[in-house]
Amino acid sequence: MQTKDINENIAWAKINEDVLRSMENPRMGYWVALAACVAMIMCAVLAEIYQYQVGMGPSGLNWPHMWDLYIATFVFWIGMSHSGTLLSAILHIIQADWRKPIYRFAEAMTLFSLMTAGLFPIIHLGRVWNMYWVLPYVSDRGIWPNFRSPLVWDAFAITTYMTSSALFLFIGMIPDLAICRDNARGWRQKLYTVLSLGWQGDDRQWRHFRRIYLMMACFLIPLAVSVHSIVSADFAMSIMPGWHVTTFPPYFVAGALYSGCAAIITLFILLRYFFRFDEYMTIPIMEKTCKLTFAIAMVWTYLNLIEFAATWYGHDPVAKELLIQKFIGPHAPFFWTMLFCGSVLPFTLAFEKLRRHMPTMFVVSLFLNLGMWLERWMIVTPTLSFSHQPFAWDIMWPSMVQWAIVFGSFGWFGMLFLIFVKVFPSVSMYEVKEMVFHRRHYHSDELESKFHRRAGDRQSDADPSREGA
Amino acid sequence: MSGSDINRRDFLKFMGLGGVGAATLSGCDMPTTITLEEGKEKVVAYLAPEEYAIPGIGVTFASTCKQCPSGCGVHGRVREGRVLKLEGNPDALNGKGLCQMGQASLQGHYNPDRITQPMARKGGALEPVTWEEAWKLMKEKASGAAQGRSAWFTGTVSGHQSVLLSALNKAWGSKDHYVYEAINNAVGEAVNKSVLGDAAPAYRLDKAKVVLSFGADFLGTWVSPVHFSREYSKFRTGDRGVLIQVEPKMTLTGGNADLWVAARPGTEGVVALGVANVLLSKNQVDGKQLPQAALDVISQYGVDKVTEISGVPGDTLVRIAKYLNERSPSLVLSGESAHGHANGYQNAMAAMMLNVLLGNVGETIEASNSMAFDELKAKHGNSKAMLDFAAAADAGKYDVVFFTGANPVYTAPDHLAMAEKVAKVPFKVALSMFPDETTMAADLVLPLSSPYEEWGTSVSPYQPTDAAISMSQPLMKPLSAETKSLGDILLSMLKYQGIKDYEGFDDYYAYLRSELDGLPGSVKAGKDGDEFWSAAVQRGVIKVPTKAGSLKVNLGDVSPGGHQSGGDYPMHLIPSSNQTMYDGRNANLPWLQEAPDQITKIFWDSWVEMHPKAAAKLGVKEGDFVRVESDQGAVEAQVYIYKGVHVNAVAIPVGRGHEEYGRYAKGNGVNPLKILSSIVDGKSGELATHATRVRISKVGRSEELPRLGGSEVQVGRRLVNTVSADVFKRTEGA
Amino acid sequence: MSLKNILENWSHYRRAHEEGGHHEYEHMWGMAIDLNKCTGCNACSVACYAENNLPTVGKDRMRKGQGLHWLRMERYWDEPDLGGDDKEYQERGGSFLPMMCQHCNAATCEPVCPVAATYHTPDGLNAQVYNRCIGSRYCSNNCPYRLRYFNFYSYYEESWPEPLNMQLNPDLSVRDKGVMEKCTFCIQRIRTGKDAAQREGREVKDGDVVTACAQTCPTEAIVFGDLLDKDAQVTKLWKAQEVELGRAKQDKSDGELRGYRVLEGLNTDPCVMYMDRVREA
Amino acid sequence: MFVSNKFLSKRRGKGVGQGKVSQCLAMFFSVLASVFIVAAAQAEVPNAKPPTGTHSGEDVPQPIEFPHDIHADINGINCMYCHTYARRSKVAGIPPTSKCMGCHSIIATDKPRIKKLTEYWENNETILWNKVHDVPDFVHFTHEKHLQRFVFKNEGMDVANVSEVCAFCHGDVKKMTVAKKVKPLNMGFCVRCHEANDGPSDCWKCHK
Repeated sequence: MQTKDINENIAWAKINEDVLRSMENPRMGYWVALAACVAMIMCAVLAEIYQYQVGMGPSGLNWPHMWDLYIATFVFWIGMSHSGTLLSAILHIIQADWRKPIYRFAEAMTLFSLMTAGLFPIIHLGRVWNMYWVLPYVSDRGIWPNFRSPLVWDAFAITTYMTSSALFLFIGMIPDLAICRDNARGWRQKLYTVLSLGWQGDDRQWRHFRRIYLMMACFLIPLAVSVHSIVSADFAMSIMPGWHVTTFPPYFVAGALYSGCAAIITLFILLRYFFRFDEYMTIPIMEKTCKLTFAIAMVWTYLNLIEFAATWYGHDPVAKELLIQKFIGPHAPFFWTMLFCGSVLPFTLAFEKLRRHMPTMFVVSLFLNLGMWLERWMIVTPTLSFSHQPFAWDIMWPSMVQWAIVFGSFGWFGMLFLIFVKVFPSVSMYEVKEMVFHRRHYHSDELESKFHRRAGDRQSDADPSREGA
Repeated sequence: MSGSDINRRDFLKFMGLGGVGAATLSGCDMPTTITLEEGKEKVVAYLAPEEYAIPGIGVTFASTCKQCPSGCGVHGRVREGRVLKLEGNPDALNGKGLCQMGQASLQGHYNPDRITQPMARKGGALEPVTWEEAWKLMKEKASGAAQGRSAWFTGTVSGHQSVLLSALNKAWGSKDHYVYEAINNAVGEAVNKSVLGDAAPAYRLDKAKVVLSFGADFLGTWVSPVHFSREYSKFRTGDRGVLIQVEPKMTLTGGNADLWVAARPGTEGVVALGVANVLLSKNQVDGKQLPQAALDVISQYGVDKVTEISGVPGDTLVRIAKYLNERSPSLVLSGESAHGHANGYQNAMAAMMLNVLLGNVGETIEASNSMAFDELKAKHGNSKAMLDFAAAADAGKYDVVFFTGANPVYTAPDHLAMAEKVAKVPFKVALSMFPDETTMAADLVLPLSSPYEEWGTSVSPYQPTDAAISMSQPLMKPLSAETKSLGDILLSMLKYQGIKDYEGFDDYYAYLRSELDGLPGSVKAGKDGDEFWSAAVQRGVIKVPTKAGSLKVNLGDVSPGGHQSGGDYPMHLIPSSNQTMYDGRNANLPWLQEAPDQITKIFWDSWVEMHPKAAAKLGVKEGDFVRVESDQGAVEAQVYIYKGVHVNAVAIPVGRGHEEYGRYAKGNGVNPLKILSSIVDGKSGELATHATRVRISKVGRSEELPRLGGSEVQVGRRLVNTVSADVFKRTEGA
Repeated sequence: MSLKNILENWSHYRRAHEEGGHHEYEHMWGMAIDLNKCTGCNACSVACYAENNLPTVGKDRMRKGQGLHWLRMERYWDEPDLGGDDKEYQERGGSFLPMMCQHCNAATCEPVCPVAATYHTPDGLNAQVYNRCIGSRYCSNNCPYRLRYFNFYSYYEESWPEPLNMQLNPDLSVRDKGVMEKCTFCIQRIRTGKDAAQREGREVKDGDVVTACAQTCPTEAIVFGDLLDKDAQVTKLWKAQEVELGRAKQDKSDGELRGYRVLEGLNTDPCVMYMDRVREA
Repeated sequence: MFVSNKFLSKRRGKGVGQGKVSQCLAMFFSVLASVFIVAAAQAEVPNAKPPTGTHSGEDVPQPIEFPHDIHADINGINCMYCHTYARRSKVAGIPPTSKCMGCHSIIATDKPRIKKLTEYWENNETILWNKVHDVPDFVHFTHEKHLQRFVFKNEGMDVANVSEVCAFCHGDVKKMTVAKKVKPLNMGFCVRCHEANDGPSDCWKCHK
């Protein structure tokens, strides 16, 4: 059984070779996947063109369902963007070095899910062509956006978060880009030359690099938390039952981390399998990720229960009615599926056997994310269906146009990610080297021995390598 | 970057600067040229405008609404030569306020499906012709008709149109003028006439403290809804009156009742007798007002028997009697759903008996003030006219028939085979605004101008307190130059017939002016011709002196008539009329198609109302299609389930299911009138619209009901709270 | 061009905006609706269609919930009568509730609009500026009364085939797809009334401005006017019912008064007062 | 780095940074003020500051090439003599043909343009002018209010000079033959004038 996060005897040249190999020579499967993603995007593009020309009608939105899948999926993608930052920044600060082989693709995921999420508020606008009115800019009319509106906060929060995440990803990649530059020819060489910003790996550069990277990490953590809190303000600031909930900011952040971790598990397994990154994306790292996910899932479940209890024992009959409608109303199948996927299914992560079984984890992680997507839908839509005015109660199911655009968003994300893994190193070479170096020379033995001791493995005391040292 | 760079098509405004054409008539200009491309809008210079015609500022002109027979006065807001909005005319009899039909009549005026030129049948199809050709045809076919072989088939007519029509019939030697209204109060009028000696006495809702209504939907379609709504407002304020509605299907009035009682269709008379029985048996009132024959009949209808026949619980009867006894004066009305039976006359008579018993005659039922000018009075429509016409047409009595303001081919039941009978008339002329079913069956179609494009006078059929002639004036220039007013066409026909009296008039306008000039000085109040005319046009009404009438009481037989069992057809069919579609004439107005029915909130389609118990028995839920089958045919529509319809009845609204009548009406819903059985009221000969028995079966299809609104109840939220009348009287009572 | 304007007229953009915070209202347009008189006849709704260029959307779209009806006549059945088998029929008829924009003084729709297309006017109206609207629909989501309607399609050509379009009121725009709209208390009539008063050199008096719904109501159940005008009928009605603006919960001396505002507990402070339906016990 | 160090050291050392800033601000505002003064001085109408900004006008073809210069400049006819609705309605209005004929049944009847006009009049035909000044459909603009503010209720304003007020938005029509659009008439243009003259800033005053 593999117990070490990484093989400390791995040769540095092999690391370079393995990672660079993954960026080369896309196989047939890659092109098929890319084509599939583009096809998905085309579905969405066609749907959007239709919706743009005709109006919002074809989306099936109605009075009183002014929002539906677009906003739910927007929140979903925003949520997914959170784990990249979590893994990267928080674990960086607390010096959990097992993040190193997997943070790169997680950060890329952050950026791309933000790029996907950002599309939805735009798509859902009735008059897309005027979307820039949300931004404050000087015009001769002397009018400004409404700074009291959470949607405007969203615009700021998301753009800030996207810029910072992109910078963080890029800065962390500079030493790797230099490695790529040194090994590349043709257009790749030109690209990496520009992008690596003259990285030579000298002391001064490393010193600055460390400092800025740490600063960015410190900056990103509160930013990430605030972004999803602000997104939750879209709902929490409103007066509607089921939206006007005090626990929404932490609830949204927990949900965000949750779906992000689940997505990391999915992509982890895919990359490990297709790029044969078995030596870097090891089972122990997987296990750690799973444990983290489980912890977050429990927090999320707890916050859910709090919300139900607060509503049930609260004084708001309207909110209570809505909760009952969620439990037994027309949305109930989706609601219970969400609770099952979000709160019951994660218990599979508690079992070591299952955690170490990649196909199981792959399927589980997909269902966790399905649960999280349903959660967002169940936040947005039932509230609109059963609000204060009973005359405006209605049930509405999204039309094909909405589904196509949601579907296409996955294609868009997939396409960006596919391009990323072939253009940029999806495992951080220099940091894996650091990790190996650290494990080899500093505390890996201690950690290992502690681990084994804790696990009750008496053999560790008689570890020959320890004696040899 | 500029925010004002929004596409022109985003926001269309018709920045009309003036209208085309000389403003010679009051407010009559051609509409502003409307173009949508920026920079291509035209600004129009008037030739010589009236002083009041300021571009950008609306002017108000008075006219009369013709959307239903009541004929309310309206004010039309005119801007840049277009009439934009109608309001109630405060000077007119029905006063400020207008119902939704009146509001939407504007869409009739601007309807895209209006007939814009004469049409004649050539080789089976109607084809556009010129007016010259149309007149030529008239000369050939119509004028050649032998004495007495022509007839007019119209809706309610009044005023000088009626005068001209009579003159024309006289010239042609024909007495046959059928005045038909599908929604009428003819049975009630017959009873009023026989008992009180006055067909349309004044019902004083404002004076009554209890109103017991047997199916009279006076807020919706009965007689004069706007008038009664205003009275209702007074009835409900101060010492608030009680409204009790007895009917098999909840009408708008029923929806506002304090006590809504579902009686088995056709047993309204029995309920009335039962109430009288309770009143008399408990000696709450003495029966000396009633003849002995009536008392004998009443004594036979004890509470138990009435409950057995009508299904109205005994305690409800006692409760009704209690209200009637404790509060006076009261008023008992009967309407459509009580009248439309083989024993409809008896039902109405029983209701009238209650009025007599409670001493309402003279209190809340007053003699109407008879108008001085008999020839101008409205000719009330009824459905017997249609039955008579069908028989006469079938017998080949006519060579020429003129149709206007009525659509018998649509409203006649299938058993009458009206289309075939109309087809038997060699030459049918339709004077019509719209391509309705009757118009499309005609041989010659003459396009009429809308009520807001023409001069005219009319007199409301129901004039409770005052009498007045309502003025119509054009609110704008005709949309189509080819349309003519009915008055003009009648005048031309008279002139053609060589009637000397009419040769001096260029047009109907000239005729009207001279006629009004000729009114006696008492009416003109000392004003000379022009002054009087402009005052009349300005106010929209001419108040005329009245002769005070008087009422007698001569109660007839009040025995309620038999009740046939349904046999194979266990359910009663209620073809309910409501204010949206009325008798079907409003089906071409999109505003009213989209306006939800007041009770069920369903729009754009027909539906079948069923009681939950009946629905459960049949195994249908809301939105399922059911087949409603009578001995005359079947219709299919979706089910709406609620507790406002009798368990043994289904209600289908009248007015949809047109085969013609323009884009909005065509192919939209079903027409329940088509499957009515051939039953007539025994005494008055009126078509018994509510007497049909049907059976219901599932179709197996289901669809979401086109219905506005989600929850039918407030789910405990205080949106509409209800307080008791006692509280209301304590705090706000007079 | 606009950039040029900005540069040329930079000084104007440096100007501070008018002071925020409390300001005196010129008018406070409000309504009183007596549900004792209202018969639910729907004339107000059709009058609103006629006055405000509301499109008819057809059966399918209306059924989907994509219609626009600024003034909708709600109908509720009495609660104990439904569900329970205690009574066989709706013995007390229906409850009718005409709902138009309540013009809340603490409107929930206003703060959430990202582009400030909806705001409060000095007349106490809750305004919707159509050409500023970008169609985020947040306002409608945050309206507890659900009184804001969205143009899901471009209705112009379908709803007003010639010559129906000649009926369109030139005093307000015809809204195109992607724009939120709602009852304006007939702003065009308010404008006209105020202009006329100014032309005559006097203050606006009660009766100068009447909304389309109030004018057509056959039972005069709807009363419209200026709540700041002490002599206005609407003010008297509010006073008689002891309903006041700026109070979430009406503190009435007499518990039997009928006046209330819908969903008062949400503290939206609407300008429309309703008076309870009355039925014999 | 360099700049900020210097700045910091100065502020710390002598404490005059604030003085410099206030000097800068004072200068900035004096420039602003002079812009205002210059702008204000350009206005000839008392108590009113016209909006600036121009728009290169294109010729608009009209059924009759109406010479504004002859009427308004040479003959000195007041704008409101013909555009008579301006003071009591939203729209200024094109004069009715009857008004033209009031003079031109006698004056200059031999000119080709007048002959054309007479032809229209005699045929009872209305003249369809092409719109020159137009605001978008969602804008509520009323001439009446603007004339009240700048002409009739403006102290020191002589009604005879109304053309100066008209020129705010319509340009110097006196110098034109057929009217051209020379001002942008967009929202920025309107807002500038409203700000300068304390016009209403409520959106619903102008948007409908």
